Parts: sequence; structure tokens; C-alpha cells
Amino acid sequence: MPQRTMVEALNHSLDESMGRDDSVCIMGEDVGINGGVFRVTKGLHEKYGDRRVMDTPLAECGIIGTAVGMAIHGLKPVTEIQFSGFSMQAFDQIEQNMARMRNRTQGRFPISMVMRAPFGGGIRAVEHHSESREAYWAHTPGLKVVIPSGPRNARALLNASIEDPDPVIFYEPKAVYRAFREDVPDEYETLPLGKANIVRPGSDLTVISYGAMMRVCNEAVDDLVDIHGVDVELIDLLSISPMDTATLAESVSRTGRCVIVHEGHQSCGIAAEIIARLNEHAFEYLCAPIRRVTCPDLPFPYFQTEKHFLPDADDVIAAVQETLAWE
Amino acid sequence: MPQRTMVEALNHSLDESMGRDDSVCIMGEDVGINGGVFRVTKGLHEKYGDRRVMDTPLAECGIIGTAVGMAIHGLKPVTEIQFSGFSMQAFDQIEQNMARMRNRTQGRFPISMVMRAPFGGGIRAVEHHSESREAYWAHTPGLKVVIPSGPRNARALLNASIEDPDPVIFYEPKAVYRAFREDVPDEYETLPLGKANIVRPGSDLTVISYGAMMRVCNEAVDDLVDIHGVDVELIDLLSISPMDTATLAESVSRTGRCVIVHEGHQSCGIAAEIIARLNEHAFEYLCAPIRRVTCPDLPFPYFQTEKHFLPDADDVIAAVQETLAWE
Amino acid sequence: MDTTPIDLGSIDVLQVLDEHANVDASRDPNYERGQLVKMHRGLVLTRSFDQRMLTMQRQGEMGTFAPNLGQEACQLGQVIPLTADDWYSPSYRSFGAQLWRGWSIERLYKLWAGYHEGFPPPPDVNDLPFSIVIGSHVLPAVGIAMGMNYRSEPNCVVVNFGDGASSQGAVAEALNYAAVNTAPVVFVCENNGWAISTPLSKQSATNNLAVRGAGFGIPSIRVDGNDILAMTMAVDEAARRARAGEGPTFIEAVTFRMSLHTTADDPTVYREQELVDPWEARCPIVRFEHYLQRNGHLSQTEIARVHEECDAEVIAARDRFRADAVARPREIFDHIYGELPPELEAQKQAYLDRLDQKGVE
Amino acid sequence: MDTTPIDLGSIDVLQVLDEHANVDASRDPNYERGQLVKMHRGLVLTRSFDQRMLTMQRQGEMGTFAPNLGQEACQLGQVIPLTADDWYSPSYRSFGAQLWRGWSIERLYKLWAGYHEGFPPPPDVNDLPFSIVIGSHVLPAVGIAMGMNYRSEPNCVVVNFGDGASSQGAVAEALNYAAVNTAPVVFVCENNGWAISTPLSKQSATNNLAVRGAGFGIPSIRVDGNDILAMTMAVDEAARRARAGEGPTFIEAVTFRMSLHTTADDPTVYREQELVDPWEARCPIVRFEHYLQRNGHLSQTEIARVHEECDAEVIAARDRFRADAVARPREIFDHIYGELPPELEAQKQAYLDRLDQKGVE
Ligand SMILES: Cc1ncc(C[n+]2csc(CCOP(=O)(O)OP(=O)(O)O)c2C)c(N)n1
Ligand SMILES: Cc1ncc(C[n+]2csc(CCOP(=O)(O)OP(=O)(O)O)c2C)c(N)n1
Ligand SMILES: [Mg+2]
Ligand SMILES: [Mg+2]
Repeated sequence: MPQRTMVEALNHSLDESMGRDDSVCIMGEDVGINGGVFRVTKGLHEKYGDRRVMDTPLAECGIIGTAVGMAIHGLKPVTEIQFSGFSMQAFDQIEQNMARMRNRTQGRFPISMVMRAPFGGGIRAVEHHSESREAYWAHTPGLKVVIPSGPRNARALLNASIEDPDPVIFYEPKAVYRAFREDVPDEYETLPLGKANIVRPGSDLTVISYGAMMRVCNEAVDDLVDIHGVDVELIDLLSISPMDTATLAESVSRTGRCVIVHEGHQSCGIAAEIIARLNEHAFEYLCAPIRRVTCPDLPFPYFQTEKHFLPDADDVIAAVQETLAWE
Repeated sequence: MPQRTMVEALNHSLDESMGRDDSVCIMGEDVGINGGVFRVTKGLHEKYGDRRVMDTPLAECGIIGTAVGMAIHGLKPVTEIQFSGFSMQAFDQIEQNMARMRNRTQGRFPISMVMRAPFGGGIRAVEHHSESREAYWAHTPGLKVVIPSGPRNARALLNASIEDPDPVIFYEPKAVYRAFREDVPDEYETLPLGKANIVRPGSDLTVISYGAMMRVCNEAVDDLVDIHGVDVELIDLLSISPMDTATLAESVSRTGRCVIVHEGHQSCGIAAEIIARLNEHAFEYLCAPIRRVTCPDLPFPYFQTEKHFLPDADDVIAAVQETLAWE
Repeated sequence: MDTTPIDLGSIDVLQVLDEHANVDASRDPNYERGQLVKMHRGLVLTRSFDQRMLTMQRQGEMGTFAPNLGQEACQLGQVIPLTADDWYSPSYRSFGAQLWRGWSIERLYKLWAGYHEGFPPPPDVNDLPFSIVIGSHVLPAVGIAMGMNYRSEPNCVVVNFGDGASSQGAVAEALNYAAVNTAPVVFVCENNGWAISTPLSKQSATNNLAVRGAGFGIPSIRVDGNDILAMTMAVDEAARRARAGEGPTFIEAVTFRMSLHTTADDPTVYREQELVDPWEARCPIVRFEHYLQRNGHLSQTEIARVHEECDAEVIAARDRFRADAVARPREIFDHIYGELPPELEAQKQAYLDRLDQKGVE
Repeated sequence: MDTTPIDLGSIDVLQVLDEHANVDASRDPNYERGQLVKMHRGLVLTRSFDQRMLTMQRQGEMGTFAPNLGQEACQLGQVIPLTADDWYSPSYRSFGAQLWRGWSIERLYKLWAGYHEGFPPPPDVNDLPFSIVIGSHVLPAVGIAMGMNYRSEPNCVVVNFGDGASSQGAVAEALNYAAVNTAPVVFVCENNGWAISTPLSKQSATNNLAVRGAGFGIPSIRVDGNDILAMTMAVDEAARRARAGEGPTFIEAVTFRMSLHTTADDPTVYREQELVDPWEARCPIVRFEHYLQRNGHLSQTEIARVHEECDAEVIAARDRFRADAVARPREIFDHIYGELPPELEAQKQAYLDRLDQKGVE
């Protein structure tokens, strides 16, 4: 199987999706001849031309708003927002039309479209380039929110998102874009939206994470298992909304302890929602407070300090140990 | 003491704040001679003129963006967004400048401004007029989020918000605007931001709510106390961010049980954050899962069905009884 | 500095029928009688509908809505030239256009009375739902037009918005996207002078809004919005250009909001009656009726009959609406996603259980 | 349809010094030698700074940044006419203007190397922080100008943004707010032909951007952005108008992005060298140096000395930067609110404890 980076895997997904379905098209800033600033759309303009790979003016609200119209007209736009921080410019169109059009029209106009955006920290970028605001979208009825963690699931989830009849926010952890390669088969592959992945089964404690933080968690879990002898269960959420509550609740009902790790801000973040659900579905099994390992409620800092701001493996290990020690 | 509706109390706050400080000014659509569509700014244009009460073009991003500039220049703009649903149009300026300017400039440009907006359901309005999306703002570092529940606290909190050195999202529960009158003293009065109010002390269970849902909760609590003999403690949050975690945790540590009531959507909503904090600060005292009584994860429906969509006293009573019955 | 700023000028207003129903013969499109009579009926029906709705609102049967009085010609003119394959994107004040496009009166009553089955466009009508969020429908309308280009379909989109909407950034982006993509879209900016209490002079520093389109490179014209012939001609020509691949047109339809902004509004607070009076004489219906009479298309008696028939049609529809309209609280989870995810399935069950407990149908 | 669309025309470009440094004597502002020499030094320092930063970036000392090569005259011209009481709102490519306004070289190096102490404008400089989010600074700049009106202060604001930024809805709203409020603001739209890989032809359907301002009723002109005399004069006049209560001006500064979009960009992927070549001859510095020499203001030797001095100044600043710059992770909670609320105090404590455990200063 070919080894691909996440960027290459995403590019492969776009290519195969466009090949399968003429209604799939790409819209965004610099996605054409330039292939996107991260090169995710590289070569697609050359292959599919101006009609299907559209460079847009520099206006994100315009990208999403016109894509909604194209989706109403039966196309499947895969839009790129250059950095997720700039999706704020499109918030109105996302919330008022993209997320709601199906409901507003009682099913007449489903919006089958994808908003791709690189998100998260770790690449030494200036301000507004490192946000993790997936909680905004998870709080917005009508959207789905998908976040892959590696090349193979990125490709399979993007395929599934493009096929999905509903609007999908597809956040790509840019710190993973070129971080490693993985086997990604040539044959078309999808993963169901709404399903979490138990990366490592375990019995002592459940760690739940997603996106680039999965790398941090993997590192922490390796240490916890190998050095500290803790049998951690590690879950990769993959889909933030819908969320695979059943898998999470089943896991924590077994382990009784849980640590949640993400880059997004703490207050009203994804971890809060997971805690609320575990409180509802696994309350009687909880042996310790569920801990949140997240970025603080601060704007993402200037990049000289970002490595301290972002959770690292030591933070996860400490949280796991404290949770285990709790009585 | 004069009896005032919430609208009158807010109007009084604006008037007295403008009287005290020439840098306080009002900006928004139809806030001038028309006095705002809910008449909150009634008479202020006549009294303070075009300079201090500014009708803006129909562009919310423009209202917030220019208000940020005015705040940088030392003014204290109190902006009105006609309905909170239209604040999505200003999301970029709120998130990127209003919330962050102090931090972006290392304290050089604090943004002392208020964004007022009527929010919530219950007035038989068309779509986009009944949203409760305070969780967006509570997830946005740099903002404060304040939600009064009656005329007197509305007036005192708005005064405090205008005085505050930081940007405040001030959500006004429009279902309460003219619902009842309350004694509101003529003398200037403030309430501290970040302090919850224990409306009724009790020992069996804590109900936490805010905004228009406080009326629903009051009704439910009256029944619970009088008819069902349950000694409920009722807390009015008032400040969503910062949140008075200490008061909430202290209460639930005493009662061991908790129900949270709000209009906002459930997933990643305010109740989720409260649960997460109680999990962190009162875990060992919890005798039952904390229940959420919220609107579902759906866009606010067309108004013929809104009364079923919104939580009512029966829903609160049922949740309280289920929580009490849990073992 | 001696460079001359670009001259904003003020472009002439296209007019066929003047206030006194005098015809500029050189421009008269000379539509056939059948067409003219249909147009007239459309105007009258719009007004009957609107007035009945106001009564119903005052009686508590309707939610807040935005009356259309005086803007009927703008409304009709912008959709008369459209085919069923063309698309239309209405504002919340676009009743006239919606009725012409095939929205039934009952549907519109249901919509404004808050029944969700009234919101979606009728099954065979290529319309967007109206937009309450000012200007938010304009980008999707342009997107549909871009979709027509994508599929090489020779159709077009007409999108309606107000003078107030022209201030929204999203509308500016829509103009630009349409222009750079040569999208087959006709922007009809219905300048009725007011955005609630805000007059055009506070909305824009220009004395006309057609320059706005021009600033994005879009051929832009001003049209007398109270002249149904001028409106129809202008939109017809713009639609033709659009379908022929010549791109967007910006039409500023100059009219006046004769009535309340909405039923929640009291214009006496902010505008003098003197501003309204001159427009009484510019009534688009009276003017057109003079034209029809003068040209022998309709007699006074025939005209009166049209008014009666329209009133009767509206009342019949109101009665059907009264008989028909039922709130359907059990349906609110039906259209949020293609398939309901488990968490929403659980929320739905809890919600339905609550309805059961409360004995709600 | 026989109504003429509004003519977009293409307005002349204001120029004093042409490509060959020929002067249009009727326009020459005849600045004093002292002023001219200062302007020259500003241009050269900007270029030295920019080139050094590129070297430092390539050596891993800097984050991604956007080189300024070829746009130095635009940069300087837009701030030379400003007083310390006027405000300036830079883009991320506005080094030249920032240096002139009093940002030290070290501060800018710190900024682009990701040290938070580099971000805020220097204490006594009335500048906004530069904006990374395209166009998002334009509304606040207009707001400051509205604040000047509020306080009847006779100052103005200059705000700098690119051709790409002209597509943002928020920029359109800013133009409109400035126009309706007669705000003392000068919009300098630095049209360098490109927004990353997107040429103007994909950004706008117009062949110039000055019409954009005109569409909002703002006096608008095009200026040769590579001619420092024309730029300075145009901004000077616009600032004078603004301060005199005559409202905003829109200046399209026509220039060219000679270098990379940013250091993360590779323009060879999307543009032909042939498009760049003609602009080599239009270098704003060389052109101005010819003028200075021809008018006897500076000799070739003096000019060479300026270049050396600027290079030395930049290197000295770089050395100070290297000695000075320290990451301060303990400060990240310091400026989020006027007073830290309890939940953030707790988060701060946890964060500081973590730093302690990890032995981070
Ligand atoms: C984004 C947004 N802001 C504010 C409102 C409230 N509002 C409803 S109608 C209106 C005025 C609209 O004026 P205009 O666009 O001229 O249309 P008209 O009502 O005159 O038809 C306003 C401010 C809204 N619906 N949407
Ligand atoms: C809102 C937003 N969208 C996208 C970007 C990514 N981006 C950074 S610079 C740039 C091009 C800007 O072009 P222009 O405005 O012409 O300025 P220039 O770079 O030419 O100086 C883009 C798309 C951004 N920073 N902000
Ligand atoms: Mg209007
Ligand atoms: Mg540019």
C-alpha cells in the first residue's frame, strides 16, 4: 500500500471523489493552480480545470454562501477555508444557511457540502492561524463536525464527508499534515461518520482525544503502559458531531476513570460536552472526576510560547496519574 | 421605588450611564429617533442627540467593528444588535477584535464596550429571532457574558457592564422585556459581574438557570416547594462568563443533586460547562447525575411549536423529581 | 490635488409609464392584452392579499409581517420575465413575486402564521425560502447562478433585497462573486427609501444605489419601481443577458414603502407624513389601470371585477387556511439531518414523551 | 434596453515621477531637501530591513512573513503626511510605514519571530496592531476616525490594505460607514496585483479598484504606488480633507508584489517571470534616487552611504534582537482581562505549576 502523508491522503480523496462524481467541485482561495497553501488541492486544477476547481475572491463568507447555493443546485462543493480562524468571516452563512437550509425548507434543499479547514497549533504561525474552535460548530444544529488524526482516516473520512447528504465541517489538524506517513490504500475507502475508534483497549482508565492531540496521547499512553504499567484505553473521537456517545459511555463504564484531551479552549469546549454525556450515561461507574487537559481560555498565544500552551504528553500523563490516584 | 419593566429599567441604565460619562455612546440600527425596535433606547436620541446616539447602516459587522475602533479611541460604545441571531453577521469582529484586542496589544488597547442584544424565544417571532447562542460567546476568551433575569438586576448589571473595562456581551431575555414590573430604585446601582444569585436557599437539590428560564424555574420551584415539599435551592447565574463556580460548587456540595435549565441548545451548551465544573469541584458530593433541561439540538422552530420546544415548569419539575428519585 | 474623483453622477431612471400614466411610446414594450391583464391581476391580488393579511394580523391570526403596499409593481416586474427553470430568491416582503411564482395564498398565510409547512417553497417552484436575515440570501442566489454556469444551463436567478440590505458586507461579496464569475444573476435592489426607521441618507452616502453595482463592475441601472412596464422590461433584458452568458445586472428599483415596516412598527415615530404623500399619486396599480383603460385593454367595470375577484380569492384562501392550519410539534426533528444521529434520536424520544405526557397531539 | 450602464471608465493614475524619473513639473511638490533626504532614507531602510528579515527567516530565526520588496514607496508615502496625533492602521506587509511611524526594527523582528512583546504598537505611537485577518482592521480604523468626530479632534486615520482585502465584506461595510459618517479616514488600497496566487483579474471584474470607493460615494483616485512623490501628495491632500471635515478618501496605490507572497510561498508555481520583469524597471527607490541626483539633492556617493548606513542600522538592530529576545511563557495570562476572573486564575496557576515542573522559566 502506498505510504502517504495526510496532505497526500486528502489530495487523493479529493481526486478520487472528483473522479467518481462530476458534481463534486472545489472552491477556495488559492486552491487552483497554486494547489492550496498546504498543497492539499495540488494538481487538481490541472486535471479538472477551472470549472471544477475554482479560485475564489478573498472572501470566506462568499465562499460558503455561494457554495450553499451550488449545493442547492445539486452540486457537492468541497470548500477550503485557508485557516480555520478565517471561518469566523463566514459564520453567518455557516450558521444561517449551510447548517439550516435543510431544516428551513423542510427537507427540500439538503446541503451536501464540506467545509475543509486546517486547524490547531504547532506550526509556529502568527496569530489567528492556530485556532481550535470546533466547539462553535458542535454547538450549531445541522452541522456535522469531523476531525481526522492520521492520513488513512483523514482520507476515508473526507470521502465519507463528501458523500454525506449533510453539511460537514472537516477540520484538518495541520500539525499532522506532513508529520508522518501511513499506508493509505489506492482503493476507495470510507469510514462512517459518528463512529469513534478505540485505538487501544484498556481497563484502568479511558483517554479520549482527537486530531493532532492523538499524537500527544499516543506518546503519553505508550509511556503509561510501558513505564507506569497503566492499562489505558485510548479513544480517537474522529467525529465530534454526531458524537459516538455509546462507545465513550461503554468504555468509561468499564474503566470508571477518564481524561479528555483537546486543543480547544476549556470553557464550553468539547470536553465539557463529553463530561456532560458521561455524567448522564456512566455516572454510576465513575470513580473519579473526569479531567480535562485542554488549552486554557486564552487566545492562542504568539508562537514562541505555543509549545507551553498546547497540552503535551507529560500533561496527559500527569492528569492520568492524578485521576488514578483520586479516591 | 418606581416600578419598571425590564425595558424601562434598561432605558434608565443607559440614560444614567450617559449622564455620568460623556464617553458612553449608543450605536445600532434604529436606536435613534425610533428608540430601538423594543424601545430600549427610547428618548435618548432626543436627549443626547446624533453625536451620542448613532443610527448605523444595516450592517452588524460594521457596528461592532467601528465600535471597537471607538473603544480604542477611549469611548465606551454600547451597541445594540437588533436580535441576537444577527450577531452572527458580526462574529468575525467580535472574535477577532472585540474579544482579543486587549490581549493582542498586551494591554495597550482594552476594549470597554457592550454588545446588547435581545435573545431567546417566546415572542412568536419568525426564524432567526429567537436564538440563544450565549455558548458561542462563553467559549470565546476575552469576552464577558451577562444575562439578567428581571428589571432590577438588568439595570444594575447593565450599569456594571458599561463601567467594566472589558467587552461584555449583554443578552436581554426579550420574553421578560415587558413581562412584569419590579421596584428599580432611581439611585445609581450596580451588581458585580461574575456573581451568581441564590434566589432561594434550599437543601434537597440545586436548580441553576438564567434569563427568561428563571421565570419557568421560579414557577417550578414554587410548585416543588409548596406542593411536593422539596426544598430546592434556586440559583440565578446572571453572569455566564466569568461564571461563579464557587457558589455553584458550594451549593451542589450541600445538596448533592442538580438540575440545570436553559434555552440554548444542549450540545456544548452552558449546562455542559456547569456539569464539567461541578464534576471537577463537587464530584464527591454528587448523589445523582446532573440533569440538563434545555432546548434540543435543533434550530429554533417556527413559532406555532415554540411553546413545546422551550422548557416549561413541568419539564423542570419532572427533571427534579427524576434526579431526586435516582439512586 | 487635481486628479478628478470618479464621477458618481446620478443615472437616469428608466420609466415607460409616468406618474400620470403617460407613455413613453418609444419604450412601450406593447405587451399583448392577455399578458397585460395577467400582470394587472397579479398586482391586484398582491394588494388584496397584503391587506387581508394586515387585518388578520390585527385580529391575532398572524405573526409579525412586512406589508408590501406600494411596491407591487417592483414585485411583479422582477418575476414576470422568469421561466419555471429560472430561480427566484425572495426577501420577506416579496409576496407579490411569490404569488406570481406559484406560492399559494394559504402557504404564505401559514408561513406568516408560524406553521413550518408554510416555509419551504412549493415543490415545483424553483425559489429559495425568503430570508429574514437581511442580505443573507444573496450569496446563495449567486451560488445557484454559478451552478447554472457549472452545468451550462441557459437559465438565470433573480434575487430581491432592499436598500438597507445594500449595506451588508455579504451583499457586497455577492456582487463581487457574481461579477468575477459572470454569473447569470439579476440583482433587484428594491430601494423603498427606508430600512425600518433609517432613511437612505443614513444608509448610504450616495444618492442612488446603482453605483454600488457599478463599483463591482456590474452593469447597473435605475428603474422606476412603480412602473410595472419599466420593471418588467428591465428585468427581461437583464435576464436575457444573464442567460446569454453576459453575466449579472444590478437593478435599483426606485419605490417607496407606503405602509408600516412591519406590523410591529410605528412609522409616525420617525417619519413625517409629508414624505409619504407625494408617493400616493405614484401608486403603481392606479397608474397601470389608467394605461390599460386608455389603451382599451380593460374597462372600469372589468377592473372593478378584478378587484372583487381577487378579494374573493384571498378570502377563500383565508378560509382554507383557517380550516387547514394545524401546528405539528411532532415534526420538528424531521428535517435536521438526512438521518437522525443517536443523540438527536434520544432528544426526540424525550421530547415526544413530554408531548405525550402533556397530551399534545 | 437603451439605458446606459454607469461607465466604469478607468481613471488616470496620478504620477509625478515617471519610470524614467522624468518629473511632471506642474505637479512636483518641490519638497525641501531635508524632507526628501529623510524620505529616501526611509525607503532604503525599509528595503534593508526587509532583505535582512528574509535572510533571518531562511536561517530559521523568523517565522513566516510577507516581504515588502517593490512596495516601499506606497508604504512611506501613506504615512509621511501623518502627524503623531493621526492614527495609522497597518497591514502585515506595512514594515516601511511602521518603521517611519516609530516602530523600532527590533520590535518588528520580535513580532515576526513570535515574541508577544513585539505585537503591540510602541507606547507613544498611535497605530493599531497589524492585522493578519485580511480586512479585519479596516472597520476599527474607521471607528477611530468616528471617535475623532465624536471628540471634534482635527486628526485623521490612514488604513492600509491590499487588493485581495477589497473583496472582504467587512471592508465594504467600512467604506460605507466612513462615507455616511464623513469619517476622517484615508483608505490606502495597495493594489500589488496579487493576493497570494490570485491575480486582480480573479479578484475583481473591474480593471481598477478606485471604482470600489466611488461606489460608496467616496472620492477615489488611483496613484502610482511606485512614485513616492505622488503617493505622499495624494495622502497629504486626502489627510487634509479628512482633518477639515470633508470625509474619507479612497486611494488605490498601483504597485506590484515583486517578491514572494510570504516566505511560505513559491510564486513560480503560479506566475510567469514575464509578468514581474517590467516592474523591475519601475523600482521606486531607483527612480527616486535618479530624481534626487538630478536635482542635486544627493550625490551617488551620498546615496551609497545611505545604503551602507541603513544596512548597518539593521544589522545592529538584529544583534540587539538576538541578545534581547526571550520567550516569556509566564506572561500569557497577563492581558486577557483587566482583572483575572477566578476560573482563569485557576487555569493560570495550573499552567504555571506545569511550567515549574517542566523547569521552564
Ligand atoms: C442581518 C439583519 N439585521 C437586522 C435585521 C432587522 N431588520 C429587519 S428588516 C430591517 C430593515 C430592512 O430594510 P431594507 O433592506 O431596506 O428592506 P425593506 O424592509 O425596506 O424591504 C431590519 C434592520 C434583520 N432582519 N437582519
Ligand atoms: C480573512 C483571511 N482570509 C485569508 C487569509 C490568508 N491570506 C493571507 S494574505 C492573503 C492574500 C492577501 O492579499 P492582499 O489583500 O492583496 O494583500 P497582499 O498580500 O498582496 O499585500 C491571504 C488570502 C487571511 N490572512 N485572512
Ligand atoms: Mg428598504
Ligand atoms: Mg495584493
